[in-house]
Amino acid sequence: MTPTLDITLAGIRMKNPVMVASGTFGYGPEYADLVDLDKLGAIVVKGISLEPWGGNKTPRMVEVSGGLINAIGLQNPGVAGFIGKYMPFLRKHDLAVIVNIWGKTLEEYAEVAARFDGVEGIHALEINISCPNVKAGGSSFGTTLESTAKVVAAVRAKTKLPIIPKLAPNVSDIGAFAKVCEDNGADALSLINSFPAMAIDIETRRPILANISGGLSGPAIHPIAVKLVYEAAKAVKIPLIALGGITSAKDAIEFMIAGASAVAVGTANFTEPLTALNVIDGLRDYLARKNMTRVQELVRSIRI
Amino acid sequence: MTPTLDITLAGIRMKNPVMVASGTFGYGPEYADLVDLDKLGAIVVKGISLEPWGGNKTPRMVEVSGGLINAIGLQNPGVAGFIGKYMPFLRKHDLAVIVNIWGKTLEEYAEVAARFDGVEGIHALEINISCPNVKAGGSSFGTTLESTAKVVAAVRAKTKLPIIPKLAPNVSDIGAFAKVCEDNGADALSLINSFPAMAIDIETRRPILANISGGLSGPAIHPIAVKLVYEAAKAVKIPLIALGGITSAKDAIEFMIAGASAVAVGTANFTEPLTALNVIDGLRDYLARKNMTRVQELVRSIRI
Amino acid sequence: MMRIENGTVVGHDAMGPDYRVLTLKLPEVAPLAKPGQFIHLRLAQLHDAVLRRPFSIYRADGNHLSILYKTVGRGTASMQNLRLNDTASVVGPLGNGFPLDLASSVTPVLIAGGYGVAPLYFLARKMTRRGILFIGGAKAADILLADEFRALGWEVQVATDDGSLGVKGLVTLALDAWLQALVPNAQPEFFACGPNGMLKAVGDRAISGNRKAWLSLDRHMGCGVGACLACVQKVRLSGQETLARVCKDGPIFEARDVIWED
Amino acid sequence: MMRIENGTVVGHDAMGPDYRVLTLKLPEVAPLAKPGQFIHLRLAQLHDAVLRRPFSIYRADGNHLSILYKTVGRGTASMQNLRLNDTASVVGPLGNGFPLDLASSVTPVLIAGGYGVAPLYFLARKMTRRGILFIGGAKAADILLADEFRALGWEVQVATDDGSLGVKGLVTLALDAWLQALVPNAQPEFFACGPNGMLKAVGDRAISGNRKAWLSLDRHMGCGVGACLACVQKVRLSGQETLARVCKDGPIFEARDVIWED
Ligand SMILES: Cc1cc2nc3c(=O)[nH]c(=O)nc-3n(C[C@H](O)[C@H](O)[C@H](O)COP(=O)(O)OP(=O)(O)OC[C@H]3O[C@@H](n4cnc5c(N)ncnc54)[C@H](O)[C@@H]3O)c2cc1C
Ligand SMILES: Cc1cc2nc3c(=O)[nH]c(=O)nc-3n(C[C@H](O)[C@H](O)[C@H](O)COP(=O)(O)OP(=O)(O)OC[C@H]3O[C@@H](n4cnc5c(N)ncnc54)[C@H](O)[C@@H]3O)c2cc1C
Ligand SMILES: Cc1cc2nc3c(=O)[nH]c(=O)nc-3n(C[C@H](O)[C@H](O)[C@H](O)COP(=O)(O)O)c2cc1C
Ligand SMILES: Cc1cc2nc3c(=O)[nH]c(=O)nc-3n(C[C@H](O)[C@H](O)[C@H](O)COP(=O)(O)O)c2cc1C
Ligand code: FES
Ligand code: FES
Repeated sequence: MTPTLDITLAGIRMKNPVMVASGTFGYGPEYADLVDLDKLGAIVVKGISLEPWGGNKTPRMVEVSGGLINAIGLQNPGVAGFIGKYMPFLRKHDLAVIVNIWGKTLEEYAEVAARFDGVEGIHALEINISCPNVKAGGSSFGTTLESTAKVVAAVRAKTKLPIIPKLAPNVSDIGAFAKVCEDNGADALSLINSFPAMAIDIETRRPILANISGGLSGPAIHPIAVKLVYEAAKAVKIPLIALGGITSAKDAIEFMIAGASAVAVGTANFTEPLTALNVIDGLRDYLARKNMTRVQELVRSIRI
Repeated sequence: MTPTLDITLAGIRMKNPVMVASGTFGYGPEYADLVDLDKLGAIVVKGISLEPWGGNKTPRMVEVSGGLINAIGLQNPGVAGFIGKYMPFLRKHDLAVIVNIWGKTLEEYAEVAARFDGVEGIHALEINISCPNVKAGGSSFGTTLESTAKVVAAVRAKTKLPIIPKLAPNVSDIGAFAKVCEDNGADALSLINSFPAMAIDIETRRPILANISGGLSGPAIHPIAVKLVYEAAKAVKIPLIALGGITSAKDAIEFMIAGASAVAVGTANFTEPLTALNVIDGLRDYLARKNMTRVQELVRSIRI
Repeated sequence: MMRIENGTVVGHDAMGPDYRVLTLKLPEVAPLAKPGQFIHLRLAQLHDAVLRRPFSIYRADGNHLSILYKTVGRGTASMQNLRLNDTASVVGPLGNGFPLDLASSVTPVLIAGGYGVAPLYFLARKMTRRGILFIGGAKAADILLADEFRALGWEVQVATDDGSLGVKGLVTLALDAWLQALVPNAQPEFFACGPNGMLKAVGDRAISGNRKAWLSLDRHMGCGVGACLACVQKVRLSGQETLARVCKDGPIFEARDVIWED
Repeated sequence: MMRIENGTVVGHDAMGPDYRVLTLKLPEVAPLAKPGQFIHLRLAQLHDAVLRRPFSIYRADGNHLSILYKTVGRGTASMQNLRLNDTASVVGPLGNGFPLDLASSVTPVLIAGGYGVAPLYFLARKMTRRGILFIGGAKAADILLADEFRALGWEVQVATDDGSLGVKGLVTLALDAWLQALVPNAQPEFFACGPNGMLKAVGDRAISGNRKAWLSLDRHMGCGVGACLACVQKVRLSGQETLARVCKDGPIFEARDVIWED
C-alpha cells in the first residue's frame, strides 16, 4: 500500500509535507521549467515588505565549506508588486502559497499582514523575524523574547490567515522563543533561518560580502537545526516546519523524527533543483519500507 | 626577511600564535610521534575537573557534513591525575601549556583553579563554561551573562595565572558575553566551543549519540565563528584566541584579520595531524608575501 | 525554456597550456542553446560544493555542447579530472543570449578577453555575416581561437599585455585604432565578453560613438535561474533604475542600460 | 612508534564480489606493522570528511602494506575509485596488536567474521606454528582467504548463515563442536576478529574453559591515536573498572578484561 503524504498543517492542506524555502525558489516561475510546482506541498515565497526594497550591494553570496553565506538583503517588489506580478501565476498551480513577510518596524509587519489578509490564493503568512541581513528590523526582533512576542501579536491582530513565525537560530534557548510565539497566537513555527556568518578575503583583508556579514545556510547547519527542532518540539504543541541544510530525504526524515510536521528545502534548490521532488519520493519510499501508512506517524517519533 | 611569529598573549609567551584545541590533542603524548610539540605555540589540554570523570556512554562521536558531533562528556583523570601523569612530559617541551578546566558547580570551578595555581609548567587556565556535553554545569554557565560573570570572578579570585574563558557560540549577543568576562578579570578569551547539534539514525529513529546531542565542530562552523570573533573584537580589548573549523592557514588568517591574536586547531588534528604545523608555515609565508614583519600586524586588521 | 540533464563527457581536451574544452552529450539542452547563453554545471566530484558553476556555451552541435574553461579555483580544478563517460549535471541553456538579427548594414565587432572568446565564437558561427574580432589577454597563451575565426572568414586583431602576440597593451588600443580608421558611414555594433574593465571601456566607446554594444557580464551566481537575487546588476530599464538579474535578465546587456558602480 | 605518510597505490584488486585489497607503498609505515594493528586512512577524494577511516593491516611486505576492505558507506565507496599511482595519507601503524610470543604448548585458534579475517591472516603469517581457523560469514562470498590459510598449513573450518559454504549457522557452532572433541591437555588460545556478538561469544567460551582469548574490537574512531576519547570500551585493568581507548590501548583486549554493556 502506498503511504499517504498529505497533511493539514495549521489549517493549511498540503498534498505532502515538503515545501521550498523562502528566498531560494523565487516566486514560483523561476524554477517552473525544471520543477513541476504541482508536485510540491507548498512554496514559501521570497520575503515581502510593504514597499519595494532594493536589498544590499553585491557581492551578496559566497560559497563556503558545506554551505553558502548570503546577504541578499531582502530585495523584493513589495506587497502590491508581488500580488500583481506573481499571484496570477501561483493561483494557477495546485500547491499551498505561504508568503514570507518582514518589516522594518512593528507597524510595518502589521501593515503587510493586513494587506495580505483576504488575498485569494494565499494560504498562510510566514513571519521573518530572523533575517540576519536587514539591520533595521529582522535580526533584532527575533533574538529577544519581548520583541518576538510583540511582532507575533501585532501580525496576529491583523490577519485571519495562519501565521508562522520563522525563528532565529542564534539563541541559547529556542524552546522559550517557540513558546512565546505559541502564546501569542502563532499557528505553526518555521525553524530555522540562516546563521549569522562571515567570510574574509585574505588578499584584500575585506569582508567578501558587501554587507560585511550574512547568513550561513546549507548542509553545514543541518545538525544544529535538528537539535533546535528537537528542543522546540519539547516546548510547544503547534506544528513545526523544519529547514536548514536538507539535501536528501534522509535529512528531511531526521527533522520529522525530531519533531517537524513539514520540511522546507532551501539552498539545495541551487545545487540540485530536483531536491524537493527527490525528498518527496524518498520520504514515500521510506514510509513504505517502514510499513507506515501516513506520514504523520513519523512526526515526533524519536525514540530516546 | 622572515617575519616573526612570536607573541605575548595575556602574559603568555608563545613562539607562534598557533595552538591545538582542548579535547582534540589529548594531553601531549598522543600525537608526539607525528607532531613536533616544540614547534607549536601552545597546547590546550583536554578539560580537567577536580576528580576523575568518566564522561558519556558510547557512541560519542559521529561524522556529519563538514564536521563531526562529539559528546565525549569531558572524561578526564582529574587534577591530580593530570598533573602526575602528564605534566612531567609537558614540562620537557618548549610550548605553552594551557589547562582547560571545568566544574559541575561554581565551587568546583574555583577549587580546580586553586589547585593549578603555582603548578610548575602551567601557563594559563582556559575556563570551559560552554561545553554542550555536560548537563550539570558547562553549557548552562556559558549561556547567561550572570553565571558567566560568576564563574569568571570565582576563578579569578583563586589564581594568579592568566585566565581565558571559553565562550559558547549559541548566544545572540557574543559581545555582551565577551564584555562580562573582561569586566570580571579575564585576561583573554577563547571562542568558540562546538555548537549544540544532533544526528538521528533514521533506521532506528534513535539519536546516534548515546548522549542524545553533542557539539558540532569542524569546517561547517568556521564562517559562524569568524562572525563571532569579529563581533567580540568590537566589544573588548583583551586578546582573543579563535577556533572553529580551522583546516588551513587561510582559515587562521581570516580569524586574525577579524580580531584574533592567536588561533587553535581542533577537529582538523584528526583529519590531518600536521594541520597546526601547516598553519604555522602558511602564516609565515603569507606574512612574508604581504611584507608584514610581525604577526601582530595582522591582528584586527580588517578593512571595512 | 531550460532543462536539467545529466551530460556524459564525450570530449575533454587541452587548448593551449591553460584552457580546456569539455564536451558533453546533452540531447535535451544542446539543441536549445543560443550564443551568449550559459550552462550551470554541477560536479559530482565536488561533493561539498553547494553552488553550481556557470560557463558560457562555446559550441552546440546536435546533441553535443562544449564549454571552454580555465582553471581558477576548486570547481574548475575538479573539472580537470572529468574523464570520458563521466557524467555531470547541467542546467541550461540559461540567460538571454546575444541578439542575432542585425540590420544588414551593420558590421559585427567582437571584443574578447580570455575565455570570453568562447561565447563570441559561438556567435560568429551562428551569424550569417562576417566581421572583426579583437582579442586580448595577458600573454600569447591566453589568445584562443584566432585561427578558427580567420577560418570563418573573420578579421582578427590581437593584443597582449606582455606583447608576446599582436600589439602590446589593452585590446581597446587596437579597437581604438580601428575605429579611428573607419569610413564615416560604417555601422559597427559591438559584442563583448571579458573582464569588467574591458566591458566598461567597450561600452564607453559605443555610447560616445552612438553605437550599440552588447556586453556579457560575469557575476558570481547562486541559482542561475533568477530565483536568489545574488547576481544583480544595476541597470536602466525604460528610464528607470532597477536591479536586473545577470543570470536571467542577462548575461547580455546593452551598454546604455548598464549602470557601473565603482 | 607511528608515522604519517602518503602512500602510493600499487595494487587494487577485487577479492570476490564484495571485497577489495588495496596495496599502498608505505616505506615508513609498512616495516613497523605488527599483526592486529591498523592504519588510519584519509582519502583526498572525500574532501568533506573530517574523519579518517580505520582498517586492519592485512599484509605488510617490505615497503608494501595491504588492507582488505568491504564497501559499506561513503568512505569505502570513494576508496573504490583509487587507481594505481593515486595517493592516500596514512597514519600508522596504530594500536597494540596481537601477542606473538605464545607458550610452545599452545594451539592458536583463530575465529574470523567477514573482513575480520584480514588481521588474522597477517597473524598466521607471522606465527611460527600452525593452528586452526574458524571463519564465518553471511554467505559463501564472505568467506575469504580459506585457501591461503590452508596453504600456510592451517586447518580451516567454515560456517555460513545460509549454508552456502561449510556448516550452516554461526561460526561458534563449528567452534563448539571442535572444543567438545579436544583432548584434555590441549591448550587452545583464541584470537578473534569480527562482529561484537561473535567476540563476546568467543570470550565467553574462553572464560568458561579457562583459556585466553584475544579479541580485536571494532569501534567508531575519531583520532585513532588516543587523544579524543571517542572509542572507549569499559575494561577491567588490575581489578579496576576503567575506560580503555580501543585505538590506543586496543584494539586487542583479552576477554577477561572486557566489560560488555548491552
Ligand atoms: C555567465 C558566465 C559565463 C562564464 N563563462 C565562462 C567560460 O566560458 N569559461 C570559463 O573558464 N569561465 C567562465 N565563467 C567563470 C566561471 O564561472 C568561473 O571561473 C568558475 O565559476 C570558477 O569556479 P571555481 O570553483 O574554479 O573557482 P572558485 O574561486 O573556487 O569559486 C568559488 C565561487 O566563486 C564563483 N566564481 C569564481 N570566479 C568566478 C567568475 N569569474 N565568475 C562567476 N563566478 C565565479 C564560483 O562559481 C563559486 O561559486 C563564466 C561566468 C559567468 C557568470
Ligand atoms: C580497528 C578497526 C579495524 C578495521 N578493519 C577493517 C578492515 O580490515 N576491513 C574493513 O572493511 N573494515 C574495517 N574496519 C571497519 C571500517 O573502519 C569501516 O568499514 C569504515 O570506517 C566505514 O567507512 P565508510 O565511510 O565507508 O562508512 P560510513 O558508514 O559512511 O562511515 C561513517 C563513519 O562511521 C565510521 N564507521 C562506519 N562503520 C564502521 C565500523 N564498522 N568500524 C569503525 N568505524 C566505522 C566511519 O569510520 C566514519 O567515521 C575496521 C574498523 C576498526 C575500528
Ligand atoms: C539566497 C537566500 C535568500 C533567502 N531569503 C530569505 C527570505 O527572504 N526570508 C526568509 O525568511 N528566509 C530567507 N532565506 C533563508 C532560507 O529560507 C532558509 O531558512 C535557510 O537558507 C536555511 O535553509 P537551507 O540550509 O536549506 O538553505 C534565504 C536563504 C538564502 C540562501
Ligand atoms: C572530541 C572533542 C573533544 C573536545 N573536548 C573539549 C574539552 O574538553 N574542553 C573544551 O573546552 N572544548 C572541547 N572541545 C571543543 C574544541 O576545543 C573546539 O572548541 C571545537 O571543536 C571547535 O573547534 P574545531 O572546529 O577546530 O574543532 C572538544 C572538541 C572535540 C571535537
Ligand atoms: S544567480 Fe540567482 S538570481 Fe541570478
Ligand atoms: S579514536 Fe580518539 S581516542 Fe580512540
